[in-house]
Formats: sequence, structure tokens, C-alpha cells
Amino acid sequence: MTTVIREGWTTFKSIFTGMGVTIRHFFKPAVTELYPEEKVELPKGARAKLYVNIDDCIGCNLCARACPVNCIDIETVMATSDVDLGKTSTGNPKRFWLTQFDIDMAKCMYCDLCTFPCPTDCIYMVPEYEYSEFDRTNLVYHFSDLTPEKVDEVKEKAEKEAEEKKKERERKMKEKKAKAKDKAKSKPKPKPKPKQPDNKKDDEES
Amino acid sequence: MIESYGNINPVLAVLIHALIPLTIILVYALVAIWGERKVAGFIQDRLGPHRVGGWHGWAQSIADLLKLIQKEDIVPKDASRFLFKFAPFMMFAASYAAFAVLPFSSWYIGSMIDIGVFYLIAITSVLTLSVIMAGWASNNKWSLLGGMRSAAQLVSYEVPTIATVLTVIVVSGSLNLMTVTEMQSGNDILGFLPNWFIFQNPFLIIAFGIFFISILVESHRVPFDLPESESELVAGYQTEYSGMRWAMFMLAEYADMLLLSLLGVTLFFGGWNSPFGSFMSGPAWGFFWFLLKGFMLVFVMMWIRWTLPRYRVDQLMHICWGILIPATFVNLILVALWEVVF
Amino acid sequence: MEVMMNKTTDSNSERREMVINMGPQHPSTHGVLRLELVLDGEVVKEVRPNIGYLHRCFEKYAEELGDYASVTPYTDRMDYVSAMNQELGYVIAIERLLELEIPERVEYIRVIISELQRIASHLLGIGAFGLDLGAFTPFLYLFTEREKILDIFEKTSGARLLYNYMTVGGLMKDVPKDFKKDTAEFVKTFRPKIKELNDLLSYNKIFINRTADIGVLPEKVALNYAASGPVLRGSGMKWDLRKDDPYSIYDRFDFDIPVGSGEVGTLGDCWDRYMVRVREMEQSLRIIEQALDGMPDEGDVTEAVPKRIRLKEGEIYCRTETPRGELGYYIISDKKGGPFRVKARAPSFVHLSMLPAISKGSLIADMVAIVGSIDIVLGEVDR
Amino acid sequence: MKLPEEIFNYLRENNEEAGLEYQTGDIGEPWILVEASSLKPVMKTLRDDPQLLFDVLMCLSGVHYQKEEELGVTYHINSTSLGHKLAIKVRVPIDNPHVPSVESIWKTANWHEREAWDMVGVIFDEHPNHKRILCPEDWEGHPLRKDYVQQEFYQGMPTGE
Repeated sequence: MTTVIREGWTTFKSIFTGMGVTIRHFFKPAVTELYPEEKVELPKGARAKLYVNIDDCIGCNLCARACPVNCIDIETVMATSDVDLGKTSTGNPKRFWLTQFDIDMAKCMYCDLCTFPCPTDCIYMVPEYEYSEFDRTNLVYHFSDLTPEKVDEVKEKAEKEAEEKKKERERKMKEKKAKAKDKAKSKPKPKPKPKQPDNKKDDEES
Repeated sequence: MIESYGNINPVLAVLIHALIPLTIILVYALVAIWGERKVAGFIQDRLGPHRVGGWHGWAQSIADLLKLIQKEDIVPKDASRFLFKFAPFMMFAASYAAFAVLPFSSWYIGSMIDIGVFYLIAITSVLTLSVIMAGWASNNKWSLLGGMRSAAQLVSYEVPTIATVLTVIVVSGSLNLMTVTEMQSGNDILGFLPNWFIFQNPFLIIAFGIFFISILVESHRVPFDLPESESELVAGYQTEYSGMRWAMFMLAEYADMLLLSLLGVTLFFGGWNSPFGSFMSGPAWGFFWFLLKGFMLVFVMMWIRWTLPRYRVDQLMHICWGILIPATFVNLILVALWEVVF
Repeated sequence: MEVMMNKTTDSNSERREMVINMGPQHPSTHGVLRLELVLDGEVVKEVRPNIGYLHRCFEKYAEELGDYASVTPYTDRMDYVSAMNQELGYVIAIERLLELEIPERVEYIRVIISELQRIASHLLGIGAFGLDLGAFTPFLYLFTEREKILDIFEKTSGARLLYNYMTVGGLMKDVPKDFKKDTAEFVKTFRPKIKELNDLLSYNKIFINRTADIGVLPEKVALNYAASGPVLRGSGMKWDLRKDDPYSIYDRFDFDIPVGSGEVGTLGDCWDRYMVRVREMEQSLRIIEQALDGMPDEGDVTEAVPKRIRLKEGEIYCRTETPRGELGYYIISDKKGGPFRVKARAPSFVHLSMLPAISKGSLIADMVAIVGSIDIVLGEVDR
Repeated sequence: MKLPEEIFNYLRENNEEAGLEYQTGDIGEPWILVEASSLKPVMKTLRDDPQLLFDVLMCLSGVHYQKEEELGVTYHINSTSLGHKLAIKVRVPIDNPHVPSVESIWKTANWHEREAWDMVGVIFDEHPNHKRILCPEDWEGHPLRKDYVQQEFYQGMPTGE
């Protein structure tokens, strides 16, 4: 009989202490932040959205390689020798036109692995979190600032440049072969040449 | 009472008598649902509904009602259609019918019948029926379990409820709730205490404790809300319901909660009598005091809900048959002895 | 009526019990877990957990990536509730293979952060356990505290849940200036909250009735099932990897290991496992305080991070103490850039395999309590 | 507290017939290679021998060695009372990868072996419930094999991009 009473007493005591706790919280002010009115601003280094400062980018593709989910795709075109793209703010010379620099924020998993290898620190996370879209394709951000015509113009200038260089390289190669032949005729026994690493020799053949 | 109106034709009078509790229930249900979410919010250090309709989201439950009305009313494929559809309305009808005998104030009572308490207990057992009907009819394993659990729970807790009500009848001597309330008017216990039953006889305090526990069980409130325990049975007997039918279940649950707390107020806290004896008492004030005490009890129910975890089914049964029922009968004897002595 | 069999349930039409699928979408299975309950009335005769709903094959990712350092974001995704401890395990395994020397400051920051993460993970585990039993309010109080820890993590690593903050050899970034101040302030405000939780939930008689003598796990069975962490300590065995198989600099701090003592019911029941987690939070506070005092103020956290990780042939099994138990990484390396094979041994996977053993003959309500008390996270079970 | 070396020598003395072999990689921990046929008795002694008392199977992982066309199972066991740890390996050819199940010795092996079967395709004899655990039961192929190609459709649903 006494156990039932003791049991009942501990039950009621624990219930009333519990209710004491809740009634105290009843009169405490609420901790909710009313979102649209009181906007919470994220701390400085918050990883919310990727941003690329495109004029600092030298098209080195390190960030695309570091990204585990491959959500950054970059297309670069070699700048022709006549045009000078100038230097980035950190002093690295820019040698590529960036015809396409897309980041698919729908695939990005905010792991921040892309911001570290970047030599010019032009890709970093911006604490801005209200960028939801109705259509998933709008989440692909295009950071390249070249207009489509500029892209075509740059592309075919680069092709022209590439052909000239190829022709010029063939010409140089023919002269070298010609020089090598008459040298062989003039000196019957050529000096033993130092041992050359194989891959250098293959280059010349191709 | 109807005869005191004199010349209004009886049909209109009956209509008025039927509509007053209905409006009270509907308005109360909307306010109580909003109130419960606000109480839950404040207890948990958050705000609860805050946007709909301006100040503290007062229109939240109206918005819910509109949403539920236009929601699709799904009846599961091979549920037994008639029982499934009828269960919520039967539950609401049961708790609404019981309002007939509650004395809202000295001037107004639904029907002044002499066996008011007897009628009320009979009607509330119809609730059990509707819950089992809903549980079985929705052809879902979870709601079947919910239905069975509530069958066991409600039927077995009828006994302590009736026993505690009996203890009060022993003191009051009459089954008519109006006379029960009239016996509790005035305040001359120890000079200032209103002579409500709870103060007249010390053992009635224990009776009220047991009564309060059993009405918690009757209205499926935590810590005894096993029939629709969210974390185990998904939503118990309400799992398959949606739209207006589910709203009807919610309405019935809150109406049942108000009904039982008003019964508790009538039996133990002196119904429409004001706590200050003659000051602020009269037919109009009766309404105010009666509903205020009812809302106080409802607030305590809500407060308990957001504090305690839930019992298991067999522990529930053990409490009922092992502790509550013996306690009520012992208490009954003690109350009777106390009455004889004083 | 013929019990409809779905394809994967083996047919028990000759047995007339009711087979109920608790999950994969169920309020208290802590994630996508399907428990096939064979019920006789409300009594559970047999449980068959079905997992694999959240299987993303972390191990295949680790092999395909081809680089040791870029696996860390994927280790967060396993037990997403205690991401820092998952990274710590992987990072320590690779550092042991490399025999890398870690600067003091990094070691101290790692200890503080993983202990903070342990508290945050326990807060969720305890809150969800209370929620399963019907107590809604403690969950909200504990989550207000957990938000403070997440704010500290957001200032340090930039993310709130999946941090990718620890790398092989150091950390991604240094901690902000007021890291010490915030953490000390959190420790000060959190201590009274544990006492409030005990008043509200731990010693509440209804809670005790619901958890005492339920899901009793004797110590021998626990060891045979290789249980670890709070589940093993709940059964009365004093076994904590931070002391018994020390890694990082845990041997410099003095803290004791709370062990289940059968205070309320038999030894090894749900309440003991729950109470071990509550007391463990206090010990974590002690470690954080000692670590805050000892933390050196200067030192670059990224100096020991190797540019390119080249590992010779070999393998290692390195285990650490996460809030859920012993998390082991078995890494086989060959000469190529990435790991040849990474096997993550998750504590929740092992604890879930124990479920049929401890829940024989319990009711559905107890089943919910047992699943809540072994505190599983399905990301870690399915990997 | 015994080192793996001493445990290996101790084992060598006790049961001659088991083809034990002590190996180590360039870096990391050493392991003992055991014949598949004598795996169960060795494991039994490891658990019950008063000198060893390995009472916890920490981790059981299936590995696919593509170059040698073999499937391997690695057991990491630990003794909580005496404190030493050990790694044991079994190598079986890929065309009949049969390994005796240690489920009767350590209950935790039940799910680990099912996962090894599911992921790498090692068949465990006398396993009580030899079914896939992570992938659906009728999934083809074993994902963690080096030469694994994901099936295009699973019950009519396209699987990858």
C-alpha cells in the first residue's frame, strides 16, 4: 500500500516540477526572429552563394578541377599575340579570353574547395541566401562578360592565329631539315650528340 | 426556460435553446484551437501563429477552417463508406447533445431535467462508439490500432468518471445540475471562501483530482492521448481523414474538452456562482463566471499537454483499474462519512 | 482476410499475425527506415529492419574522386548530425598514414569543435527521443541551445550543418577572433539548461515509466554486437575511445565517462542510454573549458596541409568516438592519387542490427522508445 | 597488450595446420592472411583463447582486388579487456568467392556480411539471412567492384543520367 502512495507522490511531484518549468517559460519572451521583417545577415565568411570576379580570372581551370561535383565549366580561348589582356589585380598576366564561365548553383554543395586553389582569389562565397528560382536552369550563373559576337570574333581570330603559327612552325622545320642535310654532307663524321631525353626527340618528329 | 417566454411560439424557442450552445461551441472551438497554438508557442519560447489577420494571428483558425473546407475529402478505396462518413458527425453530435443539461447561468439552461447528470454520462459514452467506428471503418492498420486503443481507454475510464460524479451527487443530493449549482451559492465557509463543493468537503478535492485525470483521458488529452498519438500510430483513428471531416473531428475534440471541463466546473467550482458571493452575481454575470472557470480548466489541460510525455496503453489500464477506481470508492465512503459527521 | 504481401516481404500467410510497415515514412523512425513489425495485437513478435533508402554509396565516391583531400565533404554527409566528428575520423586516419605532425593550435581547435558538435548532436538525439514519447516542449528548448552552437560553427566554417572544415593536416580557415568568447559564453549559459532538462524530462515519472526496463541490452550481448558509444556505456561498460584508444590530444584533458547504473530500471534499459547522453554533455563542457584555457593563440592552421597527398601501399583502420559510437575508417591506399578502398564503419549501422535482439515482445510504443534510445541517423546507417 | 607480431607467433605455435601468413604494407598497420578453409577455427581461438580474448569484431569489409582477380574480406577485431587490436584478411578467387560466415562467433557480422555480399559479392556460407541489405533485392551487379557498370533500368525506371 505504501509503495502505491510513494509512487503516486513521486509522480505528482515530478509532474508539478515539470509544469513549473513550462509555466516559467510561458512568461519568457519568445526567441523567434520574424524573418521577412527582421532579416538575419550571415557572418562574413558564410558559404551561401558562389561569386566570380571575372576580370581577375586568368582561366587556369584549377577551381573546375577541384570541384568534386564538377559544377563549374570554363571555356577559354588563347589570346592572340596582337591583343594584350593586361594584368589581374594580383599581378598575374591574363593570356586567355574567357568565353564561358558557368557555375551551376543547383549542383553546388557549398564545400568551398574551389576557393582555395584559385591563384588570384577571384572565386569566393558571398553571404547572400535569397536566390531561389522557379526554373532550375536559372540557377546556372554565367559569369563571362563577353558578348556572343565578341566570342565569335575572338574565336575565329584565334583560329587564324593558330593556322599561321602552324604554317610558320612547318616552315621552320623544313629549314632545319635542309640545314641538317647539308651539314651531314660537309662533315663526314658528326660529333656524338649528348644523350637527349626521348620525349624531346619525339616532339621534333611530330 | 421555455415557459417563461410566454408568447413566442415553441418552435422558435426550441431553436434559440438549441443555437445558443452551438454558437458557444463553434466560437469557442475556433478560439481554443488558436489559443492552444499560442499557449504551445509561448510555453516553448516561440510565438505561435503570428501572421494571419494582424495582431498575433487571431484569424488563424478561420483561415484553417476555410482551407479544410476546400480540401478534397478522401474516402479510402475499400473503407466501409457509410460508417467512415458518419463517424465524425456522430462524435460532434454526441458532445453537442450533452450541452443541453449544462446550466450556463441561473436564467438559462438547455433543458431543466431532473436526471441531468445521468443523461450527460449516457451521452458521452456515445463518443467511444464514434471513435471505434472511425478507427475500424478507415481500413488502415494504424487507425484500427488507434480505434482499439481508444475503445479500451474510454470504456475503462467511464468508471472513475462516474464514481467521482457520484461522490458529488452524494453531497448535493440531486441529479439536476441546476439545483447542484444553486446549492453552491453564497460564500460563508471560513468567512470568505465561496461555499463551492470543493471547499465544503476536503475529500472532494481528491475527488476533483481523480475527476480531472479521467476527463483528460475522456477527451484524449496528453498524457493519455493514445488513440491519436502522433509519434506511434501516425495519427491513430484520424489517419485517413482529411478536409471537412477531419475538421469535424477537431471540433468534436475541443467541444468534448469544453463540455467535460464545464461539467467539472458545475460539480466542483460552483457553476455560475461568482467567487465573491453576492458581489458580481446575477444571471448575466453567471454566463461570464461559468465560461471563465471553464476556460481556466481548459488552459490547465493545454498546459499539461505541452509538459508531459505520453503513457503506454497497459500503464493506462493499470492506473485506471489499479489505482483510480479503488481510490474513488474509498473516497466515496470518506465523503459520505464526512457528510454524516458535519 | 488475406494479408496483402508486397514483393519484398517474405510470405507469412500461414501465420495469422498482422504485418505492419513502420516506415519508411513514419514520424518516429529518425529517417528513412522501414521496420517490418509482425504484430500479435499490440505486442511485437518480430522486427525486420529494412534499410538502404538513403544509400548513396559514399565508398564508391571516395574511390572515384581520385584525391584524398576532396573526400572530406562526403564524410559530412554520412552522419549529418555530427559532421565535424565524421571529418575528424577521416582526417586523423589519413594523417596517421602520412605520419604528419599537426600544429598545437589545430589540435586544440579540433577538440573544442568536436566536443561542441557532440553536444549539438546529443541535443538533437535527446530532443527527438522526448518527441517520440510525446513530450514536445523539451525538443524546442534543446533546439534553442543547439542554434547557438550552429551559430558558432557558422562563424567559423561558414556553413551550419555540413561544414567541410577539417582537412588533412589542419583546418580550412582559422577561427574568427571572438571564437573563444562565444564558446565560453555558450558554456556558461548552457549548464543551467541541463538541470532544467532534468527537471522537465529526465526525472519525470511518466518518462521513467515509459523508458525503464524497456529494450534492456545486457553487456555481453552489447559486446557481441560490437555496440559502442552511449549504447554500450548505457549497459554499464566503461568504454570510451577518447580514453581507451586515445587519438588527437584527448589524453591531456581529465573528464570522466558516465556509465549506465540501472538507477531507475534494470541496467542497460532505454533510460540508462538516455541518461548517459545527458551526463556526457556535462563532461563535454568540462573538456571545452580546459581546451579553451590551453589553446595557443598564435600559429597558422593551414601550415601543415600538404599540397598534394601521395601515399605508398598500405592500409589502416582508425576509429574515433562520435556522439553515436565508434566510427571507424578502413583505408587501403595504393600508389595512385586517390584511396583504393575506404570502408566507413558506422555505429548506427551496428546499433540498428541489434534492434531485433532487444525488442522481442515489446509493444509498439516501446518499439518507438527503443529506436529513439539507440539514437540512429539513417545517413550513417545507409552510407 | 600484445602487438600483432606476438599474436601471430602465438597463433602459429597453437594451430599448425592453418596457413597463416604475416604481411605488412609500406605504411600503416600489418595484417595476418588466413586461408578461407581454416578461417572459422582461427577466429574461434582468437575469441576464446584466454591469452587473446578478442570479444569485439570492430569492422568487416569486403574488398575487390582487380589486379589479382580476387575478392578479399578484412576483419578488424579488438579485445576490450586486454586492449590489443588485430587485422585478419582472407583472399578468395573471384569466380568462387566462398568465405565461411563468422556470424556464429560475433553477432555483428550478420549485417556486415550481408553488406559485403551486397557491395562486393563475397558469398558467406551458412549465413542465416544471406540477402542484400543496402540495394534492392533484385539489383544486378555489386556496386563496389572496380569494373562495375550501373544497370540502365531498374524495373523500368532509368537509374543514372
